[in-house]
Amino acid sequence: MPPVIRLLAKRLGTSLIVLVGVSMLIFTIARVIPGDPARIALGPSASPEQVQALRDRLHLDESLPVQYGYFLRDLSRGDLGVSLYTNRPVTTDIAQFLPATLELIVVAGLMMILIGLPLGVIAARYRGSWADHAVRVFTLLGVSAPSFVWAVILMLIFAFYLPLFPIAGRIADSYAIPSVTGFLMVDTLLAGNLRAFANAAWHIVLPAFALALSGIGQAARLTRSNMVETYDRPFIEMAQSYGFPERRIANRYAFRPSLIPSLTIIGLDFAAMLGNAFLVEAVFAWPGLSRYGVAVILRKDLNAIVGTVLIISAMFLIVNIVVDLLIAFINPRIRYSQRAS
Amino acid sequence: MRRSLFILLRNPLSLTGVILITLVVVSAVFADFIAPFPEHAGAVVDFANFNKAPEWPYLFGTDLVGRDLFSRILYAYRISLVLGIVVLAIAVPIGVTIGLVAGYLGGWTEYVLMRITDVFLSIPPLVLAMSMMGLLEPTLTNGMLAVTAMWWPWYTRLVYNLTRAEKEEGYVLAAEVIGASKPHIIFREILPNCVPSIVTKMTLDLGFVILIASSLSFLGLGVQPPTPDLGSMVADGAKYLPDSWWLTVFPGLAILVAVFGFNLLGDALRDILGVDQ
Amino acid sequence: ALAPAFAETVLRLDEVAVGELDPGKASDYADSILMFNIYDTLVIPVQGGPGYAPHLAESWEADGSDFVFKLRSDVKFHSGNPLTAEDVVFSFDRMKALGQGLSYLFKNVDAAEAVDGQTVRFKLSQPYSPFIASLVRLPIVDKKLVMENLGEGEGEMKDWGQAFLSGNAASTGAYKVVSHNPQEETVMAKNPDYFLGVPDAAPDTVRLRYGLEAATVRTLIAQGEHDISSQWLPPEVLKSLAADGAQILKESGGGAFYIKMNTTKPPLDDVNCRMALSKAYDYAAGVKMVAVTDDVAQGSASTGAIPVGMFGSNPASETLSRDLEAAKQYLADCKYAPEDFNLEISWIGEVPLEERYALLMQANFAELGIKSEIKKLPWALFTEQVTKPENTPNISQVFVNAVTGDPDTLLYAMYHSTAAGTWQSPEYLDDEAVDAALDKGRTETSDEGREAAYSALNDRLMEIAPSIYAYDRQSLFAASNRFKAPALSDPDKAFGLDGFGFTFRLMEMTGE
Amino acid sequence: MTHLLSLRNVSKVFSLGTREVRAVDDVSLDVEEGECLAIVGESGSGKSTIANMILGIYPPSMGSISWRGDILPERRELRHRRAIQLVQQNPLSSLNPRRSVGASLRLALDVHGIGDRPHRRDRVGRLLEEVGLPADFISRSPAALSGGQRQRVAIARALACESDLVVLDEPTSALDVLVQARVLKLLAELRQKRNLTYVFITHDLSVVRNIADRVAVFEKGRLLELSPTEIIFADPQHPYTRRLIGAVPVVTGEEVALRDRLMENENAGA
Amino acid sequence: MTATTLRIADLRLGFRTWAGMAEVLHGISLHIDKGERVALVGESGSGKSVTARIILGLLQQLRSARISGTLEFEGTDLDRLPDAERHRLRGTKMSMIFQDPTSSLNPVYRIGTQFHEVLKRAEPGITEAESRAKAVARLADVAIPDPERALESYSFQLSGGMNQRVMIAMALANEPSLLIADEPGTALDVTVQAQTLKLMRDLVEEHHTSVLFISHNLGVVREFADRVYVIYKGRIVEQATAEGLFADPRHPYTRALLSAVPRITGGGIPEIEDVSEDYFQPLVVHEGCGEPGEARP
Ligand SMILES: Nc1ncnc2c1ncn2[C@@H]1O[C@H](COP(=O)(O)OP(=O)(O)OP(=O)(O)O)[C@@H](O)[C@H]1O
Ligand SMILES: Nc1ncnc2c1ncn2[C@@H]1O[C@H](COP(=O)(O)OP(=O)(O)OP(=O)(O)O)[C@@H](O)[C@H]1O
Ligand SMILES: [Mg+2]
Ligand SMILES: [Mg+2]
Repeated sequence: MPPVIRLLAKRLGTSLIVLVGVSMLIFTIARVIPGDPARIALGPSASPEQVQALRDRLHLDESLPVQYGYFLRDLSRGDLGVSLYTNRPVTTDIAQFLPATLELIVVAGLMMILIGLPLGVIAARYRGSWADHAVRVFTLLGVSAPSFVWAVILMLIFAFYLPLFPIAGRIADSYAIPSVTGFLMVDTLLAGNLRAFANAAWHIVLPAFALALSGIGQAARLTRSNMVETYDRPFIEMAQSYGFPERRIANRYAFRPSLIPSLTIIGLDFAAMLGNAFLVEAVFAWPGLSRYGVAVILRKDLNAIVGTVLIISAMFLIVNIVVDLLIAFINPRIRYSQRAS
Repeated sequence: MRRSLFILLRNPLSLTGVILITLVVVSAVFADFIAPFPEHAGAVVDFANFNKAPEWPYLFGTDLVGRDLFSRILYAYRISLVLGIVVLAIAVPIGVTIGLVAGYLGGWTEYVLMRITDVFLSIPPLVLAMSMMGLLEPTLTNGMLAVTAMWWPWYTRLVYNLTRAEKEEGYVLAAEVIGASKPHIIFREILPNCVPSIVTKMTLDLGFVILIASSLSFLGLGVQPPTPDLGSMVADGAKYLPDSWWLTVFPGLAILVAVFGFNLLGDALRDILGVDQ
Repeated sequence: ALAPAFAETVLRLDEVAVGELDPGKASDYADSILMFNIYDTLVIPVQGGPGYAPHLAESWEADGSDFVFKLRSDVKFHSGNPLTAEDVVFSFDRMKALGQGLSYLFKNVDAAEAVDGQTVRFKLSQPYSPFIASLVRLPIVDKKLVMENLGEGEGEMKDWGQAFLSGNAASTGAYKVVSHNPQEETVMAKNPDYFLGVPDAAPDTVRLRYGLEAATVRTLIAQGEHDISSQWLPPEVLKSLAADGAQILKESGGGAFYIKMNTTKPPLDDVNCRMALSKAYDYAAGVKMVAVTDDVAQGSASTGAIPVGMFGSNPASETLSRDLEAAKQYLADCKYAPEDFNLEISWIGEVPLEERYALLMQANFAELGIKSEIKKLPWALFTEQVTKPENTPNISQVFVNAVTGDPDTLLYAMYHSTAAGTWQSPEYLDDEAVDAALDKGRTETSDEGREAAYSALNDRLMEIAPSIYAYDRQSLFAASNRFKAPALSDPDKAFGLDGFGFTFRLMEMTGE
Repeated sequence: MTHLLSLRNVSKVFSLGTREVRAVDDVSLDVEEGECLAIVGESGSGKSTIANMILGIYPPSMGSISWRGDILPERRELRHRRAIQLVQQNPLSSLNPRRSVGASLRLALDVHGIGDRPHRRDRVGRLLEEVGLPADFISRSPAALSGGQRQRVAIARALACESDLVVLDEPTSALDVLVQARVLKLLAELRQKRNLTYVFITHDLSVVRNIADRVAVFEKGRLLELSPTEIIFADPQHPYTRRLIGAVPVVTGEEVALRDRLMENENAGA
Repeated sequence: MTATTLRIADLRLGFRTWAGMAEVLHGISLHIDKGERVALVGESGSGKSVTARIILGLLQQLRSARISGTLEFEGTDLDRLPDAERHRLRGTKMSMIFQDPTSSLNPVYRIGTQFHEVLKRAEPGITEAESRAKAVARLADVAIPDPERALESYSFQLSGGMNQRVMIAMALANEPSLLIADEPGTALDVTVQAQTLKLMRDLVEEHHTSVLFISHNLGVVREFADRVYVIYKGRIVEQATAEGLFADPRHPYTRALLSAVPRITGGGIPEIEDVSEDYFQPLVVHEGCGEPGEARP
């Protein structure tokens, strides 16, 4: 499928340009944040010589473009520098904290798709009915409170008052699961420990749902409005005039073309989760990237800030490319067209 | 006008939205008269009445230094609304102009402007705002700046897409044929046709700005005490769950009510203005 | 599975993020807990009394300003390497070279040298009476192991093993590190070969978790999923837990809550202004804010600059109290008028309790007609800002305690003019009388002499009011009833050093 | 003698990614002052592309366009913009839905500084009357007009510039027959009255028969034949032209006869 | 006597809108005999498409629509039929062709898939292979050169003319007794339109399918239909055989309509009013063209 390959190549190229832009922006921001990173890192008792030594090591006294040059040089070797906060390579830190965050986001993303899309389909099919209104209220509520408010409310109800779910952590202490992928739900399965898997799944339900709620709302609302629009297209009237079953029309004929515009936004929502995960993780003591992210920003840990933002943005761009490919897969017009729009 | 009323009244949810927003706006504007303890919006400590569950005269209970939560929530609405309006007042003109120019002119201008927009879009909003807040002192003004910085690209994107569609419309061709100037075509011909979508998005966004501002203050980057702020109230109160539940639940509900109301209103506006998508 | 009687016992506790495992960098409470259990020091505080007892050192002798220590010969590191004088010298050199954490305690020590395999000599540049006490902050590192694991860096010692020691221990302690994640938790297990032996009743495994939310801890303890809270729980949460039947553990390690005034910037460069503020502050309300029950609180009324029980402190009965009239008089003598004030009251974002004190002050000072604004600062930024007097807020709040248990480590770093510009000394105090008293305190060797020196210091500090002495601090911990910790519940078994009560080998697991 | 407008070897190539589309292929034709030249052809034959080049929306890829003997530059001067006007196919989109009829008409006056300010409003009113609409339509929004009325407004806008040449791109194909008839009538009258020149683009040959002086037949971007209307319909040279005429749905017997005659020729020719 | 495939009597339709009730059909009656091709002509908005949608039962689902009148299909009153029965008629006994063939085919499914779906309406158990064979035959009927390839394609990969043929093949695939064609092919070029109309005409003749042919183009109607109803603003104003109508238009509206069509033979553009009081004159029925069961003039 050459058009798809071309699309992929073009998107990768654009993403790379954007990523360079992101790195410049965040690099600059990180460096103009007030405060001397070396002083913060070394603490109050370090001598001025020690602070200066660290500044030299970080090239802090060079001009910004020169610093950026050093950064690029290191980056080309896959080196994001050492975190001043944990004294470990930023890549190591991110590799350690990212899987937990990703696991949370993936589960939330699945919830968003598996709950949000069907709700949207139902609302569109029965538009104007009580089911439509009910879905609307539910989805609007979902998007009307930040995920941390939902996190707190869900926690209060389902962990404090009705202790149905655990209130913190990824898995009970009693399970020792060797870390292979960092994704606990995968690692437990790799270890063949089904009870541990169930336990991990049980831990992830509340945080993921809190994180997913606004995405569910967005996805459902979008699917509904796109589908309502699709319902006005001639091919739906044609399907109806041929008496295709309503359910089939909803689930296939109207849904699939509607999914195409929805997917782009769902991709963006997915990306928004990367940010919101920061808040949910804080509430559920989820050992992900968030605490690290907040801590490094507060401590002006240059390398870690740039590294974290860069990784998150790269993931965002990857998600968007995946979404584009998915759209290309669903939309034959892109798959077969000679021009990549 | 009659049509608008018909659409509003036909849908009980839209009506609910109008009512909720009216309530929120009224409480924000008339907080001085409605709040039972207006002075509690500031630095007041009353250790005789601290951490009290809801009871008369403290409708929503009191916080840890004895201030009436209900009064503070009313004043917090005021801040949230001002913040939302100011952020949009700055972000929308910037985003809209860039979107219009990129969409209409095309070519290199479009490529450069849209890639810059992509850069801002591909940093998750919260992360971007956090970095910005790290850069600036955590004051209300800077909070607004940070939120603005993350907000404009969304308008650019919206208006850019609209413009590209509008550009194909016959009236743009007609204006070009007549010889109208580019600024005229962009701002007088195309822009008015984007206004309904922009206004609708603004209504929805007023809610979201409140959300984002709350999220920022949840992370400790927003409005500073003693100024009441819904997000920080939720964040600070969360430490005292489940015992002092009112500290979190009422500010949380307050956010919910306002944003829910703006969403309903935005939906209604979308119907009335006939905006698609 | 094993029968319950033989089941492994686990103790779970939490602290604020982040746990620092490197002995050269460890400084805060969480780090102290790690150090006191994983590493050993030459001396340790005496349980249930003042003074220091031999530990890795069998004995020592003072020789003018030199100290010579004889090491025990039966101590082995976790690696199996025997403890030698070389290790002690290495640990000291490393601490000095890194210059971080608590290394400032050893400013007056010029060098350490191995006299022979089991003898170490410390050379001090001047007489320094708190030196022995400082040694509880010099964890002894396994030199051989570290040298085998040097990371990248310049010079002979490369990175001094920083990369290695940030995730691993090279130590002799009663507990070994099983896993360490500075954000999440450190898991420790009993060291069966500990040179003093570890009692069976002590927990087999200890999980120290970092950065749990107060609400989480509160529920985990209630649900039997957690054992000891951090000392940073807000009083309301402690109250709820106590009401649920949790035991409340306490530790008073000679610390206090200080409200510090920047003496270099107007208007607080005028002593009368400072006096006015310290008279206007509502001490009673401040103490009430941290009350958990009628007789247990996170603090007790302060009597002056030095916490009750230390050299130079005033009697417990002479508590400070608010005097608005006096405050007004001082204000009248102040060269600035109230309307010139716009005080920046900062509080540390990580310690939400301080927000309430900021509000209390704002309200208190407003009664004098003084305007103020509240500013939240993250800890890292605060420590950086105080390095320059012009960036330092007018008012900052800090909890300070004597890191070695000696008043010198509490007061010198706060008030000596040479120590200005750290988080402990945002006053930038420069007062000859204070400096003299502090210097005397650390060179005097007799208890009487020190008492006199610090008493004078206390009086002078009350006179020039660089700080508001808000309350004497007492750390409270809510805990499950699955264990006993005599060092944290029985005053006769307590240590005079903050954090030492968390010596796990002295705890007893009692089952559910 | 100079032509009003002439196209010399004009081509237009669009590039779509890697592919190129030759929308107009080496076309030369002249438009004489006062005539109505029809351009017919099937969808995609390049009719609108020609129109857009005449209007200066985009320049030709090759060849040149001249106005009264002068070659038109890529960036048109205002006077050229004023001289050549356009009426589009879709009356729904050719008027800005967010501006009143009056505002749309005034734009032309304002841009070209026609008439002094205070009198422009009256001028707009007169224009409306000229196209058979009441003057109080000035404040109406396009949404409140029928298709035929909108098309009249679009015509009025073209007239506002007092231009010499009006390009009409399928001006009636979206209208009902009755409305179409009236609009065509109006166009014919205006041409008379104002001595306008039309380039009339359409695919409807029965309209062409009744309004055009000359007809240019296009296929796939190429000009197949260009003859006076009478001749085209009496004796189309090109089989494609015959096919076009043969496909026109007709309503009277005479028409059927004409069609059948042409089709016979076609079959004979083949 | 020939059987009547469809009979509509006194059909009325109104929509509830924000401005109150909007009456769209004011009691129209029409019928189509078996194998007959009947045209409904009128200007835009006169109510042609809504009539078609009511026949298929599509408008009935709309809550804002108010419908009254009688609908009889092959002798049964459709309103008495249970919903499921009525639904079963669609795509089997009745089918429809739309104006714009390309946008009437689903852009994300292959033609073959959609064809299969259509065939399943009549024969629910039909396998992929069977339906494929059948579809190929049907597409061959409408002169599609490479039916196999067409089935593998998406609608946007085929030309408008091809799509139109596919639509015709689909519409006739289940041998319906009634085909409704709503302005078929007006979105296409004249030459293509002429070809497909001829093709369609041949096919329905062969299958004796009744056709309701909706158009605003009198020329097309003349070539296709046996009988014509002229509709003006929701009222039938004239009904006649095609020949009769074009030879002798009697209603003022019909006359205006006819004279407004530009002639390919020339003759200029006549002076015509778009709206006139005369257009509201009562129904004119040509001899022998009355509704069954009504007194014929
Ligand atoms: N801006 C453009 N970019 C790319 N291709 C174009 C562009 N404009 C026109 N084309 C192509 O040029 C060819 C001629 O188009 P044009 O619009 O001139 O046809 P037309 O004769 O006006 O057709 P219609 O009767 O459908 O309006 C078509 O193949 C079209 O796809
Ligand atoms: N769902 C609806 N709600 C309200 N009014 C409607 C609806 N559908 C159709 N109408 C109105 O009914 C009238 C008849 O519409 P219909 O689509 O039948 O016209 P038509 O004769 O097919 O016209 P055209 O030739 O433009 O297709 C129009 O005035 C239209 O506005
Ligand atoms: Mg065209
Ligand atoms: Mg229709």
